[in-house]
Order: sequence, then structure tokens, then C-alpha cells
Amino acid sequence: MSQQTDTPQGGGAPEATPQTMQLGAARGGFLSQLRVTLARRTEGRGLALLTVVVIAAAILEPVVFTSYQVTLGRVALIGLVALGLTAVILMGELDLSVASTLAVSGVVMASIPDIWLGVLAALATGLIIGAINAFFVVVVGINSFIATLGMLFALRGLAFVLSDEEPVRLSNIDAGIAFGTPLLGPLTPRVLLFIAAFIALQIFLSRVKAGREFYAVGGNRQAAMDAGIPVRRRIFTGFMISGFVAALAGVINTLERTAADPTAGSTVLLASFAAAIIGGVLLNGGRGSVLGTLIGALALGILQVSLTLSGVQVDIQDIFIGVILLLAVITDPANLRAALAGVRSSFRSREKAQTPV
Amino acid sequence: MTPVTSESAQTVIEASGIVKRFGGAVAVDDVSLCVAEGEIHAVVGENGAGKSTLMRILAGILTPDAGTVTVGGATLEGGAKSAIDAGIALVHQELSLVPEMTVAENIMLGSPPTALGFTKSKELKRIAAAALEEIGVSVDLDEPIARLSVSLRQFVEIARAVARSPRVLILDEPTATLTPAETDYLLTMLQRLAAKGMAIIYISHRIPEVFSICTDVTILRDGKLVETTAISETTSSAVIDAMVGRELKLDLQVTRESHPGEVVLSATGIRAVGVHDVDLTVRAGEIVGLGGLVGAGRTELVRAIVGADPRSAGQVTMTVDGVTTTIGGYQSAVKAGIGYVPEERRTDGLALTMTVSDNVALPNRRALSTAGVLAFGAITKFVRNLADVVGLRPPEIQREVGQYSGGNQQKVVIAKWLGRKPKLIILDEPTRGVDVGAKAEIHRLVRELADEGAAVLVVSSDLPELLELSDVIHVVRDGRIQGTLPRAEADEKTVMSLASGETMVSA
Amino acid sequence: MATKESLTEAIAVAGSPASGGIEKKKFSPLLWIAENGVIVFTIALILFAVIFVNGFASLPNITDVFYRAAPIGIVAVGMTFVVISANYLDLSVVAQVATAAVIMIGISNEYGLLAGFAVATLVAMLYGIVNGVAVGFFKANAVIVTLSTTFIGLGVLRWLSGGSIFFGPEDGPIRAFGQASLGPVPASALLLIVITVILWFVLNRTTFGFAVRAYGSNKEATRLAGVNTTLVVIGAFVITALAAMIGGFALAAFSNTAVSSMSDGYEFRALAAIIIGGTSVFGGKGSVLRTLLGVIFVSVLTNILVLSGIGFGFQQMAIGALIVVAVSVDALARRAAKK
Amino acid sequence: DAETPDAGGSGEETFEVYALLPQGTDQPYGTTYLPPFEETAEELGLNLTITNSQYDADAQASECEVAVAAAPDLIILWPAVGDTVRPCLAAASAAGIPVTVTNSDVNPEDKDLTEAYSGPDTYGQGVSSAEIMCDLADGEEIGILVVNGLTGNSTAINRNAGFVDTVEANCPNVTILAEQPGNWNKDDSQIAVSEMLTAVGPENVDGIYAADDTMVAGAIDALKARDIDPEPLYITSIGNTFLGNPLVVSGELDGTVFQSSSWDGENAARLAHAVLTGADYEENLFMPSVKVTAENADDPSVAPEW
Ligand SMILES: Nc1ncnc2c1ncn2[C@@H]1O[C@H](COP(=O)(O)OP(=O)(O)OP(=O)(O)O)[C@@H](O)[C@H]1O
Ligand SMILES: Nc1ncnc2c1ncn2[C@@H]1O[C@H](COP(=O)(O)OP(=O)(O)OP(=O)(O)O)[C@@H](O)[C@H]1O
Ligand SMILES: [Mg+2]
Ligand SMILES: [Mg+2]
Repeated sequence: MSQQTDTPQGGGAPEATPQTMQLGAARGGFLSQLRVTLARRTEGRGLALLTVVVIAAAILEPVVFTSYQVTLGRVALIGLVALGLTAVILMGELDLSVASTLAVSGVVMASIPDIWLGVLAALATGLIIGAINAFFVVVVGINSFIATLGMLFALRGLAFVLSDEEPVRLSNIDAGIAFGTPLLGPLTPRVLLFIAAFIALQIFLSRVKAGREFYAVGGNRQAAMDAGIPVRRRIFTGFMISGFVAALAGVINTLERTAADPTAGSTVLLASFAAAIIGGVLLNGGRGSVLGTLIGALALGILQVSLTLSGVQVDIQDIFIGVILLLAVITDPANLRAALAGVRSSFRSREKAQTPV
Repeated sequence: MTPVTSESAQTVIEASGIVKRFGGAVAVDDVSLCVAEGEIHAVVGENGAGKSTLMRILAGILTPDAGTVTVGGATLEGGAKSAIDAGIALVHQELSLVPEMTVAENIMLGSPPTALGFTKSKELKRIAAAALEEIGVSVDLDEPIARLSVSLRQFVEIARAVARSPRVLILDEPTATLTPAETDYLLTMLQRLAAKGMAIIYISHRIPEVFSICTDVTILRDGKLVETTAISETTSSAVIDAMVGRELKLDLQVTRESHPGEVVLSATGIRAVGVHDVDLTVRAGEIVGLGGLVGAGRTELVRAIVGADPRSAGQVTMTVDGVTTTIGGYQSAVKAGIGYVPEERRTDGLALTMTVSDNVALPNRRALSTAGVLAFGAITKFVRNLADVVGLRPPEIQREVGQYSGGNQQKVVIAKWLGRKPKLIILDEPTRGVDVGAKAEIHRLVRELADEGAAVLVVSSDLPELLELSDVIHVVRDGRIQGTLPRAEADEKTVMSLASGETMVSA
Repeated sequence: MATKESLTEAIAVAGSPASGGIEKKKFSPLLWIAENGVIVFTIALILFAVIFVNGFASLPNITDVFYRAAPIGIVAVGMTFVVISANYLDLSVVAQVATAAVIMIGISNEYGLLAGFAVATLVAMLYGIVNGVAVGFFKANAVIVTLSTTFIGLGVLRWLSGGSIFFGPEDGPIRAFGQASLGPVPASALLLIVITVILWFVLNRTTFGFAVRAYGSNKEATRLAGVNTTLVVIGAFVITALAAMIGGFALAAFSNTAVSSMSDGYEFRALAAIIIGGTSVFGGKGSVLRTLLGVIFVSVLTNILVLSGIGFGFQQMAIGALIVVAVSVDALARRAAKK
Repeated sequence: DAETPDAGGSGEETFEVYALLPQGTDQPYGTTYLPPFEETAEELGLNLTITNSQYDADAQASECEVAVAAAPDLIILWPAVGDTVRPCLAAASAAGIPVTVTNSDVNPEDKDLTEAYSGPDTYGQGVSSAEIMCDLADGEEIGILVVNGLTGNSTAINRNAGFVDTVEANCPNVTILAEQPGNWNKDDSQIAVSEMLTAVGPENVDGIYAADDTMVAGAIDALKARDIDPEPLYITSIGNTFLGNPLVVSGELDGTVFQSSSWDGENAARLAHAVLTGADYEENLFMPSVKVTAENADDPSVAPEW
């Protein structure tokens, strides 16, 4: 993009007074329209990483794609919680308690003999946890980072207490095993639920009034309040979505494993954050999409599966994932451009600095 | 149409006995206000007089500690939603838009058309477009707010208010970010809306505006109601005296003897985003003004000059005591003796959660420390001194800057740089949203600086201010200097015609 | 000031001071509680323990509390710099502490303590600079950057050390440090106090610390005040890394062993202490002294729970609940004081 | 017929094998388990792909799916969480992939889906350590402290169960005064033991059981830090590691249970090979739970390995 040319307001305001003020950007041709549209999307970096990962995997470990149901399973594992988390992050809040929520809801479910009752109780647990988080944030008025950090510890403790510090087996193991088998073509219920959750959240956040307003709550909270948006209710909704989705992940994991593990989810929190942020969701809120999170989860999932398949030593795998993550965040185009421009101008000043006349 | 007199017209909104405290401080103290259909009611007062607080109470955003608001006879329950439903629309002083959302979405924020909870996006755009058309501004509905200029955002916010077809339209300093032409446009528009029967409450620090369109004026001072009178029964100097509570000697027309010295700043061939090949020099003891419409690229130009934003081409040098330094990055500009007072003082100029003392000490921290260790005694003395110089009120340097009014905040930003005895000071909109008293003080400071030999570069959209301060004015349009006017040749008309591109005058 | 006389004279004309609507601060007990929540809570907890918990006030137990507090405390006071600079937290302290511990024991065994310190310091600097450059220069998100460096750091550590457990000789200097004490106060706790004082000084009394606080309050305004903000961020991460290195040393010295998994959970435990101390996660506000109090609070609490024979699950619940309660009381008191 | 593979010598044939482990070079045990495992496998012609789920059951389940999809000749499983592996076993069995188990066994009801197990008997280790304790107590009424492994971890759970069950059955005269997790760490154990001493009063403590040698070393340090001589106390643990063995020799640790990582790793590969080649194998190949006390601590057969 050249920097010197075309400012959007080029059309100019020859005479500003009478009927209309022509301040807006004139609509350009298709290409500039496309460029504008792309500039408005937030998923670019995630997409770039995904492309790199897909190409690398296609060359090095094509099994990743031939056994795509496995890959999808891993993506769903990483991505489900991240989807719920996205709703909260979009509002400029955080939920550090998702992994613990996952563990508690799994234990609740496995402790109840009837499987359907267990599922309902687990999902209700997630909703309640979300409501408690929101209560502290909205009613008591403490920062969500802190409230959910407290819940991270408290709920993990609760999972241990409820499970007596041991894994709890499902009473109906067969149901669990059945749940883990493909339902629609090669797709397991986990993958189908993941897709359903994605579609539901995508529609909610892009089409439904309440969901659209999450962006306002995160983008400028004062403006949202001034405009009469029920900000508190939106925050409640967001945390309850996050809690519900984490509980859903707990239910799925428990069913698939046929047991609830109170230590479950140790890697969920950070992987979810990574997926969302790689996908372009801004931690300060207001910017991002669940589509971005999906892309982030796809990139991470494919990367992990191909590394597992490659059989590389785990230490090296970790180093690899770390380097890729690091490269992905430091090459955010906007940041990179600013950083390089900064270097250039400071070099320019050094060249000729302090020349007496 | 109903004749525009408050007696006969129907009262739309009435606030009585409003009290609002923040902590111990009383921001609004037993104020009553009554506005009728078709009336344009001005509310004026110094910075911190309580104007915005009162308006936020009318709009249901703040709950008063005492008093009631009634609209069309019905008492408001409180809450932004119920005020909006009752037909009150507020255009905020600090822009109240969501940067990542589009123009259309912002216009319909909080009340988009829906079906079963789903937003009807076609309908949404249609209403938004209609609102923009109503106020006569055209802008891409799908553009995110973050990509718009400040003035355009202001109009989007007005469009939002209008889109709700309010009975009461409140505008809190809407013209602070507008150019004279845009201001005229807005004022005409308000008169048109009032003629349709809308009740309008209008806040401004610019007294001439008040006298040109308003029917009544309410004056606040220190949170208290001083008086409400019909415009026809008062004069601007009476209003100003009532606002300030003392007789203010406004020598706005002073002309300064300028004795320009050597060239201090020399910028050649500057190119950056929105800036095209600009040459500019500023001499010691000279005040150079940059005029133009909002969005002309003046902010970009000065930011490129000081290196706050990257340049794509061009050379900037500072010459001090015969030594020439090339300015590259921003830090080299500061080192070379440039002080930069940015346009957005709250986001770019101040660390609002820190104290006055911290803010002023920050750019001077090297001078106020030995071997990297801060000398607190020296800092206190230094900052007290500067607070005194700029006339900070109250002069409590250990208070958080965020608690000060806009005018005082601006004084703090200026004080930051005064301490470094800048060889060149660049001020971008130094008095935007600043009350008359503080404005006069800032103007004096600027002149004093120049008299003492500093080079000064001022960006201002306030034409009288620009004409009053500058020794020479460069008019900027589309990122280029369109013409240069020495003080003798500059008047509102010549500047405006250059700014809007009607004529070309070569310097 | 050369400009002073002339300018003040001019301004004197503007006349009487009009109030900006700001009133004199009145003393409010609620606000005092809100601002000093940790102190009140910590004192209350200690009083409670002294009265109701058997053995709490005994000398050996006080030593245990210090042992609990020392390594995590050193890490937390260091990480306070990253939190104050509005960069959330440094997840990679987990890798930094373990790496430092393994290097201290592993290299000291072979080449002596000094070499161990030298290598550990170099590695800490490397962590600080990589994190700092990625966050400060490339403006990348600190959570993800430090997550990446955790992966890389632990990966490299395990790859090179093979995940083995390292232990030092019984008569080595590290062991000696680990066992040294001044009365009931172990050397590692003294180290914690010394580091807290040093870092307090750096944060509150030096131009660098000043710039860190200013940066945390408003990045852009700090940059436009002429501060090299990239260096500020790098500095904050380097200080965090150096503290984590020393924390790793204290941890290794305490048990005279080092293994790559020994600091699991340190990132959130340190953050919990910082937050309980009252440092804002939005940056700008906070202090290392408060973090120290936060660490003491959590250590005393854990100690009380273990003394009372409470199981691990309940311990976690109690810590979580107290984080929330402590901060809630703070928030509610603040709100009540405003009324 | 002459073309059958055994005619050409089974040493030449290579097999694809996935090894799903929950630890590797991130833990001391895994670090010394892996080399003999990999060497033996190479020697026997097993082409290994090793994963490390770091005790995350979900990660291991996903790795299992990957393994099943890759259709190897055999899967070696070291369960991250024993209760959660049935679906993995079911999937492997449905795909016709045999599974052998190493280090910690699956639940009894899942055994029919596996071919064989080699490794220590974690429950049995707890039993052995308890037996040493019971012998030491010799009918005397004593009180002891218990330090467990990482909360929720299978090995920690099984060892604790073995110890507690045996003490209850064999020597009810031994009373557990307090127990806390030591997270397999020396420093965590040291503080926990010191605090438990404060809680129950050092004079009431006659013995300590820790679930591994690293933690028992911490427990002994805790005693010494309080000027309590560990010698007269009855102290037992599990592992006989580089850290624990010298303590037995010096008499501070009264007894531990040998766990050989090299035996474990080597036999995991041997058993897999035997299953693949149809050779004879024991379905439950238990590592001998050798009790190590002052009498045999210097014996080369119990030289520590990790
Ligand atoms: N949220 C708040 N918390 C504490 N004090 C406040 C708050 N909002 C306003 N104030 C104080 O109330 C007083 C009135 O402020 P207000 O914004 O209403 O003044 P104003 O007349 O609109 O000034 P300006 O012309 O600068 O906009 C000021 O002293 C201000 O500092
Ligand atoms: N009509 C417009 N449409 C889109 N962007 C605009 C438009 N007008 C201005 N902008 C952008 O808005 C930003 C603000 O303009 P800028 O502040 O430089 O104007 P200025 O001349 O400094 O005016 P002022 O200082 O009076 O606000 C610039 O990035 C400019 O490119
Ligand atoms: Mg105002
Ligand atoms: Mg501007």
C-alpha cells in the first residue's frame, strides 16, 4: 500500500455550508472496496498462520488431512472452550476459570448415576459458575481477571473435593464409548457439537441484537451504557456463555473418556487464549470474531496433530510450537509496519545527527 | 410554526432541584432548568461548572442525589434506556461511539431494528442513512468509526441523536472539534430542527455561537445556577461576567510585537500518511499558525515533523545556538528541544491516573534526578513552580490529573514542556474545550514563550484564536500547504477561502 | 526558571482562583480500608491464627511460613513490574524459575557457584530481552509472547537437561545458603526482603521505575513525553526475569535439588499474590511492598490450612475464595466510601 | 511353508509401534525410562513413535486417536489417567491394533481389551512400603505422617491405597496422624512435613511414609531442620533412587521399594515385541518390588537408576 497517494476524503469539500457536507470516503472501484473490506476483517493473521501450517503439514505429514476426523477432533478439543471464551473477551473481560469449570462440571456429571440428569446438572453447573463470575464482575464490581483467577483456584479445589481427589468413572461406560464413535459420516458427536456451538455463536455475535452489543460493551463501555444497552445483562450473558461452553466441553470430555478427571483441562486455558488471540480477538475487547477463533484453533490443532504424527520428541515439539506462536504474534502486520518504520526513522536521525554548521 | 418564546410554547423537559455529588464534591447544586418546544436553550459556564454532569443526569446516565426530571409531564425513572424512550437524546462532550463498529451500527447503537432478536441490517442501514440525510452529511455507512476524522465522528453522533426523533436534543460542546464552516452548518441545522418543534439544549464555550442561535441561556458557576435569561435581554459580556463571577479583562485583540530571529525548525519535503511534500520553517520568537479545515492533515503534519508518526520522506532539522541537529525519531526531537502538546490531551498528553507532579516531571525526569535516582525535593519545587506559572487551579500537584477540568489538564500538558525550556513548542488545538478564562491564560503563555525567544507552531481550528496568535499563518488542505498569509494579510475570509480550496495564493 | 517571573506576572492578572470543583480530601475510614485492604486482611489473618491455630506462633512454624513465602515472593515482586507496566503477567516465570534452578545446581556442580550464577544471569537476561523486545518493540500481546517463551524455554530445558533431577553436594555453598538463617528467619526470606527493598527503590525512586509506572498508566502519553518505551518494556521484563532467576536459586537452595517441573503453577500463584496485594492489572498502580504483603497473606493462609489438617481440595477452594473476598471487600468499601 | 517370516529371522522384521506415554524427558523417571526403552525397541526392530501427554487425559485420548488413525502394528499405552483409557482401548481393538500396557496398569474391567502388562505394581509398592513400616513398628503403637504424590495422579492414588490398606490390615497399631500432598517435589514435601510436625506435635511423630524417595528426602531434611534426629524414627518410601538409596545406606531412611526405570522401559519394548511376534509372554509381567533396607542397600542388584 503506497502511503503518499489517495486520502479517502479526496473528493473534498468545496463548499461546506448549504445542503450536505461531503465528508465521507468516496466509494472506489471493486479493488479498493475489497481492500477496505479486508482491512476491516480481524482474521488476517490467523489465516496467514493457518495457511503456513496447512502447507507445511500437507508436504510433511499429509496423514493430517487423510485422517481428518482425528484432526477435527483435536481442533474441537482445543477450540470449543475458546469459542465461549471469545464471547467474554469481546466484551473486554477475561475468564480464567474455564479450565476449572470444565473439571468441576465433569465431576458433577460423573457423580450422578443417571446420564441425562448428569449432563443437565453439569451444564447447569457451568451456567451457575458463569453467573457467579458475572456477579463478582458486575454487581460487586471487581475486575474479571481477578474474580476468575479466584474461581480458577476455588473451582479446581471444588473438583478435588467433590471427586475425593480421584477420577470418577461414569456409571454407564457404554454410553460414553458410544458417544466417542462417529455419528454422521466420520464426525463424532464432539465435532458436531463443536460445529453447532460455532454456528450458534457466530450467528449470535453477528446477527442477534444482544450479541452485536457485545462489541459495543467491549469497544466503548461508556458509549454502550449511554446508548441504553443493558451492559450488565450482556456481561452476565457473556460469562454464562463461557461457563456453559466450558461445562459442555467438560461433559464431552467426560463422556468420551468414560470418567471425569478432577485434574482435567490443564492445558485448556492457555490453548484457548492462544487460539482466540491468534485468530485476531483483541484482549481489550471490541474486536475479533468467533470465526477468527475457529481459524486460530484450526491452526493450532493441525500443528499439534502433525507434530504428534511426526513422532518428534515432545521437547522439540514444544520448542516448535513456541517459536511458531512467537512468530505469529510478532508479525502482526500493523505492529510490524510501525516497528520497522520506527527503526528506519531513528536510523535516519543517527546518520546526520549533530553536524555543526 | 409556534413562535419561539418560552412563555407560550409547551414545556418539554423540566429539571428541578437537581443535586449531584462526587465523593465530597458537589458537581451540581440545586439546579433547575426548563426547556420548551422549539427553544434552543444555551447552558454556559466555566470548565467544571457542572454542565456535562447536569446533562448526563437529564439523559438518565447519572442518577441525581436529589431532584427530579420530567419529560412532557411524566417523571423519568432513571436509566439511559428510559430517558431515550422518553425522547431525550444526548450528544456527548467526549465522543460516545464504539470505534470498531460501523457508522450505521453506531447510529443505531442500543436500538437497532430487530425481528425476534435478530438485527435487521438492511433496515438498520436505511434508518441510519435517513438520519445522515436529515443532518445532510454523507459518509460510508460501513466504515468503522475508528477510521473517521474527529469532526465526522461528531456528526455521526449527532445523526444518532437525530435518528431517534427526540423531543429533546442535548448537545454538549458539539463545536469544539468543528471548523467554522462546519460550525455554521451545524448551527443552521439546529435552527431547522428547532423550527420543527424540537427542544434543544446547547452547551458551548463559544459565546458568539450562543448569541447567534439560542433563545435562552442558563449560566452555571461552581455547580450552582447563576441565572436563566432570554438571550434578547442580555449581552455577551454580561454572560461572561456571570460565568466567571468576576470581571474578566479579555484583551483578545492584543497584537504582539514579534521579533523573529534565526530559523529554528526547518522541515523540507515532508511526506507521510495524509501529508504531501510540505516545507515549513519556524524562527525563534515567531508564532507560526497552521490553519485549515478539520481533516486537512495538520495533525499528521506536525506529528510527522516531530517524528511521533513515521515519515516516508523529508528532512527535519533543529538549529539551536548554531548547532544543527537532524530530527528522526520522536526522542531525537525531544532531545533537540521540541515540546509537543498533542491534540488529544486525555489519550496522548496525560497519564490520567497519575498526579500532576508525575505528569509534569515525566519529560523532565533526567534533569530532576541524579544518576537515575529521582530527587523528590527538586521535583516538588519544580512542579509547584510550573503549576504557578501556568496558573493551575487548585494548585494541588499531588492530585490525579484525571480529576482536573479540561482547561487545567491542558495547562498541565503545557507545563510538562515549559520545564524543559523548549526551543520550539508545537501546540495542536491548545484550547479545544477550554473555557474562556483558561483560554486567555493559555494564549498569554504562548505569547510569553515566543517573546522569550522560543519558536512556536500552533495548529488551531479556532479562527479568531489563530488570527490573534500567529505572526504568520500557513493554510493546509489535503495535506499540502495551500498558501501562506503574513499577519497583515490574514483575516477570516482569506484563511477560509484557502482552506476550502477556492483560491490559490502562492507564498 | 528563567521564564518564571515574567509569566507569573502575566498570569496574576487573570485573578482569583476559581475552584475546579475539587474539594479537600477528607479522611474516610472505608476508603482507608479499601486502599489498605491487604494490610488489614493480613493482620487479621495472623491474629486469627495466633489465637486459634495451635502451633502457628511457634518459631519453627514462622520459619516454615518464611520458606513458603521466599521463592514465590521473589518471583512475585519481580513480576509486579510487568503487571504495573500494563502487560498482564509473565507466564514464562515458570520456565525461568526452573531453568535458573537447574542451571544453578547443574552448572555449580561442575564449574562452581560463580559460573552457575553467571550462566543463570545470562539466561535470565535472554528471557527478559526476548519477552521485552517482542512486547515492547513488536507490540505483541504479552500473554501470548510469554506463553510462547514458556513453551520454548521448558522445551529447551528438558531437551538439554533431560528432565533429570539435579542435586547439589551436601556441603556445597548452595546447600549452605539453603540452610542458613538468622534466628527464625531463613536466608532466603532475608533475600526476599532485600530484593523487595531494592525493587521498591527501583520502582519508586528511579527514573526507570517512574517510566514503568507512567507507561502502565498511559503508553502513548509516556512515549510522547520522550520516553523510550521499548526500553521501558524490555527493562520490566528483564527485572522480572532476574527476580525469577533469584527465586529459582532460592527454591533450589531450599531443597538442594532442581528439576524442570519444580515451578509448575508459579505464574498464577505469583499473579494471585500481586493482585491480592492490590496492584491493578490495568497497570500504572501498585507497589512491590503490596506484593510482598500479598505473598505473606497467601503463605500464612496456606500454612494455617495445612496446620489444620485441611485437604488439598479445600486449600485451593479457600485460597480462591479469599482472593475473591479480599478484592470484593476492597471494591465494596471503595464504593461505600464514595457515597 | 518356507515363506513364513520366522524363516527369514524375526530380527530383520520391523514393526510400527506407537507409544503413548504421559511423561518423557520432562520427569526424572521418564528421562531414565526412555533410553532403555528406545534401545531395546531398536534392537528388536520396533519403529517407535512416542508421544507425551504430560498427564493430561484429554491430550492422551487425542494422541490415541491419532495413533489408531495411523494404523500401527501395536500400541504401547502408559495411561495418563487409568480410568479414562477404555475408549482408546476400544478404538484400538475395533481397528484390530493390539495394545500392551506399561508402567501403570489399566483397571481390571478393561484388561480384556489389552494384551499384556509390564511394569511395577504401583499398588504393590505401597503395600511393600507399608510392610516395611509394619515390621519396624513391630506391634508398637506409633503415629506417622504421610506424604502423598501429586493430588489426583494415578500413581499417587494407587500407592496411597496400597499403603493405607496394608497398614489397616496388617498393623492397625500404626496410626496416620496427618497427610498432605508433596507433589513429587522435595521442597513441597519438606514444608508440608514441617508443618504437619507443628500441627501434631513433633513428640507424637514416630514415623513418616512418603510416596517417593524425592519427597522422603524432603521429609528427612524437615526433621533435621528442626534438630530432630531421623534415625530413631521409622521412615519408609518408594523408589530407591539416587536420592533415596544413599539415605538408606546412611540409615536415615529405613526402607524403600526399588523401582527400576530401566527394567520398566526395557520390558515395555520386549513385551510389545513378544506380542507382535507371537512369542510366549506373561500377561502380567511385574517388576519385582524389591524392598531395600540397610541390609541390601549396597547390593549391586538394587543400584539406583534415576
Ligand atoms: N465521574 C466523576 N467523578 C468525580 N468527579 C466528577 C465526575 N464527573 C465530573 N466530576 C466533577 O464534577 C465537576 C463538574 O464537571 P462537569 O464535567 O459537569 O463540568 P463541565 O461544566 O461540563 O466542564 P467542561 O466545560 O470542562 O466540560 C468537575 O469538578 C468535575 O471534576
Ligand atoms: N472525510 C474523511 N473521511 C475519512 N477520514 C478522514 C476524513 N477527514 C479526515 N480524515 C482522517 O481523520 C484524521 C484526522 O484528521 P486530522 O486530525 O489530521 O485533521 P487536522 O487538520 O489535524 O484537523 P484538526 O487538528 O483540526 O482536528 C486523519 O487521519 C484524516 O486522514
Ligand atoms: Mg463538560
Ligand atoms: Mg488534528
